[in-house]
Parts: sequence; C-alpha cells; structure tokens
Amino acid sequence: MPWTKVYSDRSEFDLAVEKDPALRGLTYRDAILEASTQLLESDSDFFILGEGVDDPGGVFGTTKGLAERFGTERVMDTPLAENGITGVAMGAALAGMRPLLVHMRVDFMTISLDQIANHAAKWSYMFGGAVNVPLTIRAIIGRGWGSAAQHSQSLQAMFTQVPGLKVVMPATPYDAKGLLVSSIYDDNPVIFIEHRGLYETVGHVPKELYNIELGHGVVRREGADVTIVAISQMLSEAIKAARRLSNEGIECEIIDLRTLLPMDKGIIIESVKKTGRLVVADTGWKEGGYSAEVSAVIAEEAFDLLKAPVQRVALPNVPTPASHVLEAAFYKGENDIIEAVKRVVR
Amino acid sequence: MPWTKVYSDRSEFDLAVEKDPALRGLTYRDAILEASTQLLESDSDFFILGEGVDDPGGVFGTTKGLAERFGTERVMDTPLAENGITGVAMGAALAGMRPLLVHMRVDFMTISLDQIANHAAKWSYMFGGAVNVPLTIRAIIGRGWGSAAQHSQSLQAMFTQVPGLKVVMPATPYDAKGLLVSSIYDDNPVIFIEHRGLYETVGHVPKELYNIELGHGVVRREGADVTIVAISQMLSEAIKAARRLSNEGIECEIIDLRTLLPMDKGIIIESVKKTGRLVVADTGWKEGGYSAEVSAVIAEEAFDLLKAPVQRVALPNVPTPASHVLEAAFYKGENDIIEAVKRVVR
Amino acid sequence: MELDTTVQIELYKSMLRVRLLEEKVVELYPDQEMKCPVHLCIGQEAIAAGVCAHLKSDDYLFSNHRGHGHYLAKGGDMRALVAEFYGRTTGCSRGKGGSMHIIDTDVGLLGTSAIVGGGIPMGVGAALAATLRGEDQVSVVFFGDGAFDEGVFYESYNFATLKKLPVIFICENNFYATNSPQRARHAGSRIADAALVFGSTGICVDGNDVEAVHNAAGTAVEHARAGKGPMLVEALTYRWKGHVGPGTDFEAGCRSEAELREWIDRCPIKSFRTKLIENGILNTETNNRIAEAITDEIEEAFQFAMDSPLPEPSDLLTDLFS
Amino acid sequence: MELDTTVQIELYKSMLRVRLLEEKVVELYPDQEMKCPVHLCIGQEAIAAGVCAHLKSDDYLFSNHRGHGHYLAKGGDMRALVAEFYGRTTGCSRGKGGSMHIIDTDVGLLGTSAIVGGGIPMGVGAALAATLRGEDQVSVVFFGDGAFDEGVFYESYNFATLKKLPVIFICENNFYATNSPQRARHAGSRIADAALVFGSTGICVDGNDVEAVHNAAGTAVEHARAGKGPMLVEALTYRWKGHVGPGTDFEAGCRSEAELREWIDRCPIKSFRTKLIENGILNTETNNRIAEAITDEIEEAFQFAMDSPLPEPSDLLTDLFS
Ligand SMILES: Cc1ncc(C[n+]2csc(CCOP(=O)(O)OP(=O)(O)O)c2C)c(N)n1
Ligand SMILES: Cc1ncc(C[n+]2csc(CCOP(=O)(O)OP(=O)(O)O)c2C)c(N)n1
Ligand SMILES: [Mg+2]
Ligand SMILES: [Mg+2]
Repeated sequence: MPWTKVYSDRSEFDLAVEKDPALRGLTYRDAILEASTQLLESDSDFFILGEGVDDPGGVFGTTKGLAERFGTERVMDTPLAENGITGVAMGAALAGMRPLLVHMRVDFMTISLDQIANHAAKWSYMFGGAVNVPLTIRAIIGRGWGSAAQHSQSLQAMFTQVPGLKVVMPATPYDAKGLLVSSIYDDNPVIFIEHRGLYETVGHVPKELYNIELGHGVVRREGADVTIVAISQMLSEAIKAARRLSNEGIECEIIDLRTLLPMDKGIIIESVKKTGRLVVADTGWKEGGYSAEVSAVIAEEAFDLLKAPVQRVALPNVPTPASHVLEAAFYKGENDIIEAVKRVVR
Repeated sequence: MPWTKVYSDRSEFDLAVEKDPALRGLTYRDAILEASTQLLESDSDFFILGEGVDDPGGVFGTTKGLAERFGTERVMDTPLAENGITGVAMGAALAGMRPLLVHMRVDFMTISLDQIANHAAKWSYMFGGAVNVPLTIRAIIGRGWGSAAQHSQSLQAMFTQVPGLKVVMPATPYDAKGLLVSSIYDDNPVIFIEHRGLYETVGHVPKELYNIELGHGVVRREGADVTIVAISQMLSEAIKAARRLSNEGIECEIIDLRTLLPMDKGIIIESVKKTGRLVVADTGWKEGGYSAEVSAVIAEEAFDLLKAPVQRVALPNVPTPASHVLEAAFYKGENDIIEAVKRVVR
Repeated sequence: MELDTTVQIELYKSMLRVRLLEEKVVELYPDQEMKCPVHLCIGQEAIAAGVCAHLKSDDYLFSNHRGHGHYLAKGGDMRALVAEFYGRTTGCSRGKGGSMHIIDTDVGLLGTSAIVGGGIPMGVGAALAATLRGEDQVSVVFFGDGAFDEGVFYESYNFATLKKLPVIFICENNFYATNSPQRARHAGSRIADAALVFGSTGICVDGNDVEAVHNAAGTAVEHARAGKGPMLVEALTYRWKGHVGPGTDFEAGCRSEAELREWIDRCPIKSFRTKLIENGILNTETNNRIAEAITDEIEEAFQFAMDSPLPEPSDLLTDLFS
Repeated sequence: MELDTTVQIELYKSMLRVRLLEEKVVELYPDQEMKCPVHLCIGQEAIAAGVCAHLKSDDYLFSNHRGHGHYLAKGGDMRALVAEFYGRTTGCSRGKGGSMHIIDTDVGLLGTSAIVGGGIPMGVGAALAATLRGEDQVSVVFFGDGAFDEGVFYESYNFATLKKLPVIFICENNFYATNSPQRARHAGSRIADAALVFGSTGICVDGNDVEAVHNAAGTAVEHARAGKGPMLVEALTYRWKGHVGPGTDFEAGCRSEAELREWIDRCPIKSFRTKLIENGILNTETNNRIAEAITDEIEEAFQFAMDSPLPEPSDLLTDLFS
C-alpha cells in the first residue's frame, strides 16, 4: 500500500516515483490545502474561518488562494478573539454547517478551552443526543527558532483528557488529507493537530477526496523486538531510530496512532503481544501527557504481555526555552528513542 | 500524630476528643476560613478576590464574614470575568502581593486557562527566574444533585500537565489549613482544589498558623497487601473500602498524596516495595487523568516491584449526567475500589 | 404603538404559562423529586414572552441557566421540560441535562449553557450559518447582566456587528449576578450603551412591561432580518426568587425585603392583566379560562414527568458521540 | 502646550535609541545569529518614548511581542536586551525568553507576553497592588489594535475603571494585526471610544507625533496617579517592517508600497528632528553627537551579547520555580 510508506525526504520519494509512476506526490501542507479546496468545491455547508486564513501566506500555505477563489464569506478572516470565535464556529455547527476553524498555533487554544471543553465536547451528551457538533478545529504545533514558551506547545493532552472530543494528529500527507476530510464529516467536535515540522514532507496523496476512518492506527514498520508508538512528528524520528537499531539487530515495530482520541488500543496490544515491549514517543510533555495514558492503559489491559516497563520519550517538565542551545536539550529525537529502546531490550 | 487520622464522621471525632481533650475539631470548611482569617490578620500583602467572596454565604462558608471584618478591598468581589481577573491576580502577584483567587467551581477555570497555563505557569521560567508569581487559586469541585456536565468537573489533570504549576488537593481539615498557608507562601502559582463533599468533615486542626510543606504525601493507613493512592474525596472511600477488605483479610496501605504536582513518587514507591500492588483512586476522569500519570510513572520507576498492573478507579469517559440514577452510575466509590483491589490481590 | 389584541392576549398567555409553571416548581421542589438545581425566572416573564412573540419556530434561540421561560415562550414542549427536571428519559435532554441544560430543536432552541456567557457566541454562530446559507432565520441570545461582565460578550457583539449577522442580544438585567449587584461589577451603568462602541444600536427597556419589550424586540428582529446586523436590547427586571431554588434572597439575608416588594408591585403579569381588563380586552372569566387551561397543561406535564421512566444505568455511556 | 527643551531632547534621544537599535537588528538578523523571531517597532517609536517619559523607574510596565521599544524607553538595560536576542545567559531572561519575552524588573518592566492581550490584565493587577499598598506607582500596558479584539481587554478595562486603578492603557493602533486590517476585525472604528462604555475617557492621538503622545500620556498618567482611574490612549501609527522579521510587507505582497511610503513620509523621528532643528533646539552637530553616542551604546551592546556565554544544556531545568 503506497500510503503506508513514510518517505524520509524528497529524494526518496522521487526514487519511489521512478519505480511507480502512479504515485502522486504532495507535501503535507498541500495535502491539507487540497482537502480544504475539494471540500469547499463539493460541500456548500463547509466553510473555513480563523485568524489570517485569507492572508497571502495562507496559514503557512494551507489556505493559500482559497479566499480569492471561494470568497471571504467561506474563507473568513476573524478577529483575534479565540474564545468567542470558537463559540461562533460551534453555533454554526449546531445550526447545520460544517465549519473548519484554524489556529496558527495550538497555544492560542488555551483561550478557547471553555468553548471547546465545556461546550462543544459536552453539547451532544448534555442534551441527550438531541444535537451534534460537527466542528473541526485545526491547530499547528510551532517549534524551533526561539519560538519559546508561548508559541511552541504541543497541547494534545489538554484535549485527550476531555470526554466528547476526538483528537487527530496525522503524520503523513496521505493521512493529513484523508483524516481532515473524515474530521469534517464526523458529526462530533474534532481537534486536528498538525506539526509544522511535517509541512515539507512528501508522500503519496490520491487526487480525489477520500476518507480515513477516525480511530484507527497503522503499523508503519514491522519488527519483533519492541513496539514504538510514535505520535505526529515523532514518527520520522522513530523511523530513523529503527533503522539504526536494525543495524544492531534490534527490530522495531512502529505504530502511528493517527487518532489519539479515541485511542486504537487494539493495534498497540496486538503489537505488544509480539514484542512484549513498548516505547511511546510523543511531541508533548511527559508528565501528565498523552504518553501517560498510553502507558497506563496498555499496562492495565496487557500487563502480562509486558516484559519491561513502558518507556515514554517526551518533553521534560519545563516550558520551551528560547536559546537554541536549550532548545536542542529540550526536544527529543531519534537518539532518545534509541536510548529508550535499549533500556527495555536487553 | 493526631492530624494523620481521618475521622469518618462527627461522632468518631467526638469519641476521639473524649480520649484526648487537646484535640481541636474543625470542619474542612472552617479550616479554610481560619487559614484565610489568620493570613488576613498577619500579612498585609495577602488578599482575597473572586466572585462572591463577600457574599453572605461566603463561598460555601469559606470566606464568610471576612469582607465585613477586613473590608472589601482585601476581600474583593469581582466581576464574572475569569480570564481577566486571573490576569489581574497574577499582575498583583508579580508586583509583590500574595493574592488568593477563589472560584466556586473549578469548571469556570477553563475560561482562565490561558492566564494560568500560558502566563502564570511560564512567567518565572520564561524570564530566567527574574520574577516569581506567588499566586494561589482555590477552586471547588461540585458534585451531585444534578449539577450536571458544566458544574461538577474534577479538573486537576488540566493543571497537573502544565509545567510551572503546583497542584494541591487536601483531603482533611488539618491539611486544608496547613496546605493553604503553604500555598500562599509558596513563591509559585499553586492551584488548590477542594472537594465540596469534604466540607463537613471534621478533624483536628491546631489553632495557630502552620505550614505543611508542599510535595509530601502521607500514609493514612498501613497495610501489606496493596497500596491505594487516594486523591481528595476518594480518601474516605478508600478508608471505607480498606475496612471492609480487612474483614476479608486484605490489608490496604493508603496514601494521600495531598500535593499532586510535584508528585511525591517516593512515598508511593516505598509502599509498593512492600505491597507490590497499586490502585489509584481519583475524583477525575480516568482517560488522560491524573491517575494515568501515577500509573505510568510508577510503572517506569518501579516496574519490577509490581506484581500486577496498576488499577485506576476513576470516572468513565463521559460528561457528568444530571439524572440521579445516572449520577449514581457515574461516580466511583468504595465498591469500585474494592473491586479494583480484588482484581490485583489474588 | 398599541398592539393588536390577539397579540396582547398571546403575550399575556405566554407570561402566565411561564409564571404558573415556575410556581408549580416552587410548590413541588421541596418534595426533592426534582433532583437538580432550578433557577427560576419569576418576575422576569415579560422578556421571554415579548421577545419570542416575534420568532418563527425555525429561528434560533440560545439561553442560559435561567432558561425555563425562554424554553416555554419559544414554544418548547412543556412535558419534556418537566420530565427533564425529574431526570426522566422523556426529558428534553433525556435526563442528561437537568434544569440548566434544556433544548428543543423543533422550535430552534439549540441549548442552554450554565457557563455564564457561554451561549452568546453560539447564537452569533447560528446567525452566521443562516447568513451563509442565505436563509432568513434570526438568532436570539438571552443572557444576564452577569454575562455582560465576560469578555466573550464583546467578542461576540463585535463579530456579529462586523459581519452584520441576524442575531439579537437580549440582556435580562435583573441587577444581580448571584448576590453581586451590578454596581459591584460594572464600571458603566447602562449595558445597552455598549452597542455604541461597535457602531451598533442599544435599546434599554422596562423589562417588566411586556409591550415595551415586544416593541423593542420587534425593532431588533426586523433590523436583523433585514440584514442590518445585531441590536442589543437591555431589559431591566428583577428576579423574585433566590439565585437558585425556590427560596427568596431576603430570607437568606442577601438583600432587603423592601427591594423585592417594590418589584412585586411592578409585577409584569399583574400590571398587564390590569391593563387588559381595564381596556376590555380581558375579563375575569376569560382570564380564569386561560389560567385553567395552563394549569391543566402543567398538571398534565408533571403527571407525565412523574410517570415517565428513569434512565437505566447503562444509559450513562450513550449520547457522547452521534 | 509646548514642551520644555530638555524634555524634547530626551524624547528625541529616546526615539532615536529605539530606531537605531532596531536598524541594527535589521542589519545583523540575516547572519542568523539572533535565533528567535523579532517583531520590530520601526515607525512606532514615538509612542514608547512619549509615554515612558512620564514614568518613574518603579512604575510598572507590561508589554507584548513588539516590546523592544517599550523596554528601552522605560530605561531597560540595552546589553541585556541584545544578549537575550542572542540567547545568552547574560540576556535579560537568561536566554530563556528570546525577543518576545523580555523583562527588566529594575525599571518596573515585569514582562512581555506573546499571547495577544495577555499582558493587559496583569498591568491592571500591578496597579491593584500599588493601590492596596497605598503606594503611588502607576502601571502602563502597551498593546496593539489586535489585542483590542480580545475580550480580556474589556474585562480588564471594566475592572480597572470600577476600582479606579492607576493603570494607563496604551493601544498602539498600527491598523494591522499580522496582515489583517483593522476594518476586517473591528465593527467600530475608534478604539478610544471603548472607554465610554465604562464611563471612562479615551484619547485618540497621532502616534507619530511624539509631543502629542507625550501630552496625552501626561494627562492619563496624572489622572491615574491622582486616583481617578484608567484612561485609554489610542495612538495611531504604522509599522514599517513586516509583522515579524526584518523584511517589509509590500515585498511579501501583503500590502501596498504606497501605503508604507506615506507613513515613511510621516516618520516620527525625522519630523521631530526637523522641528527641533527649525526651532533651534537641535543642530546637526548635536544631532550627530547624540546619534554617535547611541551608536556606540549599540555597538557595545552587540559586542557584549556576542561575547557572552551561551547557556549550558543543564540550564534547561532551572528557573521553573523560585
Ligand atoms: C463563567 C461562570 N462564572 C460563574 C458562574 C457561577 N454563576 C452561575 S449563574 C451566575 C450569575 C449570573 O448572573 P446573570 O448573568 O446576571 O444571570 P441571572 O442569574 O441574574 O439570571 C454565576 C456567577 C458560572 N456559571 N459561569
Ligand atoms: C491570542 C493570540 N492570538 C493570535 C496570536 C498570533 N499573533 C501574534 S502577533 C499578532 C498580531 C497582533 O496584532 P496587534 O495586537 O495589533 O500588534 P502588532 O503586531 O500590530 O504590533 C497575532 C495575530 C497570538 N500571539 N496570540
Ligand atoms: Mg442577573
Ligand atoms: Mg497592530
């Protein structure tokens, strides 16, 4: 399946195209732009709103040109009023639209958490299913170049602890498109988190509109020795780590959950049955982060399969520092994954 | 030590007083009121603000009479503007005051998460320690009588995932007073969460102002078979469960963490060394909740000690329903703890 | 502008229906069978009645914790409302919501939020949806003077005016948020004036005069439906009962009895009834007939609720997602 | 009211110091040694200079992502600022903050938030602290027209007016938030008018006229210090550079070059210099001497920064708590 393959860089993809000319290459950024474009073309209930979505830059390119083409009513710039605008988007969803609200950085969503967690997430349940909230919120994780504490957070765990939300974090262009489409057509609020570090990655993306059912992870690499659950941008770090570990005779099985909430526990447990070891590599903080839930739930449901403690590769318990020296010390990557694997594979 | 004892009801405390007349009984509510009163008396930098703190009811009695006695400048009612007022409190803290901001329900803090998580929590680190934020925020967990989805949440995990915060959840009157004092004198932002269900509980509380160092749990009951980490209101459920289990020959060791962040891992690990089994009973949601972090971190640091998977007794993954029938099904209690213990003690 | 007599009678009925329902709640609440907080709107009925009289059943409505009156005035099903108080599966929220979370999508009521201010932006969003679809629905948000404290009000009002959305902001100013008086929370004194900042119009009206409310709301609804954007209607009123529950605030020592008495003297229903009778539009007999019909409806609704099944524990996990 | 010549010279120096520092950043940024986003305030210098001239070093200041000018005008240490750009341990935030997070507690600058609007309530809180202690400090918050979109502005302004706190709200209206023009975000057109809702006073001033800013700020500071509460000063201005970084928006296709040219013609520094020279307060020689002194300070600051040590990786875990 061409779409399960992750290409580490453009040249690798170009090589693949030589072998299979049917492969259609698109960046992660363009995959999102394409999904958005096709949804605007095909569904009049769909619209986009957010700060700067009509900007010439187009939210790092992901909405570029859409306002010109579809008009500023359907691709609507908004005031900087995150809580209010989230409520507006939710109200539109309640009244039958399928809004896509876009944030340049997930950090700004702390301002709108009330509308998200107290309202959107609860509205269906609280009213006994009388209504539903088909709202999708895209948000981007910024990183690097001194973005510092308020512009670099990876806040998925703020959402994965809220019953009533779905949380999606695609790691490939193929998934970015297919999962965005599914999120829009999901009748429930979906938080769709992208990592800026993935925007340039290239992969196969079919031209037509397609869905990827939410809630299903995928095995990115098979291996018998250890399972690595890698989230978002950590997938490529895990792949690099796995290659190096393979040279030392350690074979990693890599799972990309794609949807964090609901969690695809089955795919993890299946893999742990084989490997008996689990490493979770997350872009967020370790303490209280999503990796804690993966660790806890797998321990609960598959304790007897585990030959070693679940290892978490995630951020240390401090805000993001600005200085590049400190950034380098802060972020986790392939080396940390290798270390974690070695702690459990003896 | 009289203060480590948890009295299941007023009559049990009255009996204890008969034996030891030096015991001074106070409710949890009055312990908070007393700490606040004594701080207002002794420290001119200390003040209280929040919605309704000057109300005749006085935030369920915890600020009753303070405005009359100390004036509405130092016990200040505020507009319903949670985000702004949190920023105001933070600014006052930066300028050298020691504010205590009070929320009737922790649910309303979702509105102010930006000021808490993006500002208060990060201000010291982000500025290289040039300033500190001696801000304490009290918030109450509501529960029962159809409070429903937006007035009943137990949101500690929203805070325990934020580096730079401290999170305190006292379970006894003694701790309520001592930890509140310590929180006020901590130079960092502290989220102090009370459970409404504890307000009537009585225990020994010394008259004078005293501190309990943050970050230290306490063993509430000793036992060799299983460790129960019980948070806030779950402590009394755990004690009830332990009594019943004891009749069946199962001895539980009960740990009250008191401070959730930073977590007192040492006290848990010490206990698990003895018992090899761990149950975490939390008032919050299970999925993505604080119990996940306890589970994950103990598995990481004490895997070889664990004879069985860590069990979490926590809320199912739905918002709080209103109907009393559903409330009864939703909340966890002694029976659930007993079941969890029996799953691991064979 | 004097209203048509049929409209007057409808307004009267609408107010009375709310009043009698709330009084029934006061009567039965001590039985502890309605196991949820109730925020009663006795004294404030003219606002719900006066505003909703202008709305079609597909116009949108969003309300807050004090929403019984809005629900009924918009045409919501009384049986489902009462059943919700009793936590039954036949409740409008199938027992999941309680009195603070009521809904009737058939009449455009898309929910009530118990987070103060929470419903305001949603009302704007529903208006946006109507605009994007080119339909002529309007959207109404009811909120209190307490919600005016919250930044989200300004964010919502700015956006609605900017985009000229068909939404009407109805602020029920009963001068208190819980026990905090308006002067302890607002630097300004006239809420309606806030509209000016946005180049929009605010109207301050006697919220105990149902015809005045009806007039003001009519202007605002017309304005909105014509695509001219929102208006802010501030309706001055008073709640007779405590913030929550069937007691009164003076009994609880939160305010003076004299203040309450003054407002009871200005009862929106009594004064309107007097006027209608004086003008020969209503007589004692018709009035009794109206009251009886409502009382019957209420009796029937409570009976329905009490006869309805409670949820099964297994219902706990349903309705999270649709 | 014509200002004292020493004040005029100080204002001129203050503006020039900011301008030349920012131009140095423009010059050196392409070397990629300042590894953090920089939000330059070239074109807006008159506001920082005009406002801060009234402040004592223990008056409080809070600012935003575009804070270099505020930092310098309040008397912040230039070396520590530049070292922060370079991520050094000698930086004002010890390398943890970068250009968006600068602080100098010695002169009352208690930090800058890169969350739009985030600093506003803190400024109010510092004013509250001064009031509670009975001290006479005032507190100033700088924010952009973008922050005026956020509900927290209203919440903060309402509270400050209600409690008559000594805080001055300075809105630097450069007509854009990133690339979004004011008209795409605000239903109203005059930010200063928002003060009226709260029964407070707003002043709209030419933000490129340092004396006008100085006057307006003087009024507001005096008002605040006298215990009369806040004022809202809206200063109209323009940023010459892109939202972030040393480029320009017209090169990036975000707005017209003509618009920029118009505003460059209204350069706050050039026009003030011309006036001072015409009035005989400044001559070319003094001007050069002033510029040289500043240039020397800047050279020295950059040298200091580049010579300063980078943090150790182990510094990562310090400063979380104090
Ligand atoms: C955001 C938020 N803050 C505080 C509360 C607690 N609370 C519930 S109702 C209420 C008063 C609301 O006053 P108002 O909006 O005037 O409505 P009224 O009750 O007077 O009808 C308060 C403070 C809440 N529910 N939500
Ligand atoms: C709450 C929040 N929303 C969005 C952003 C992204 N952002 C950073 S600066 C900026 C524009 C701010 O405009 P303004 O307040 O006018 O200041 P200016 O940049 O014009 O000086 C935006 C949208 C942010 N940092 N914080
Ligand atoms: Mg009110
Ligand atoms: Mg601007």
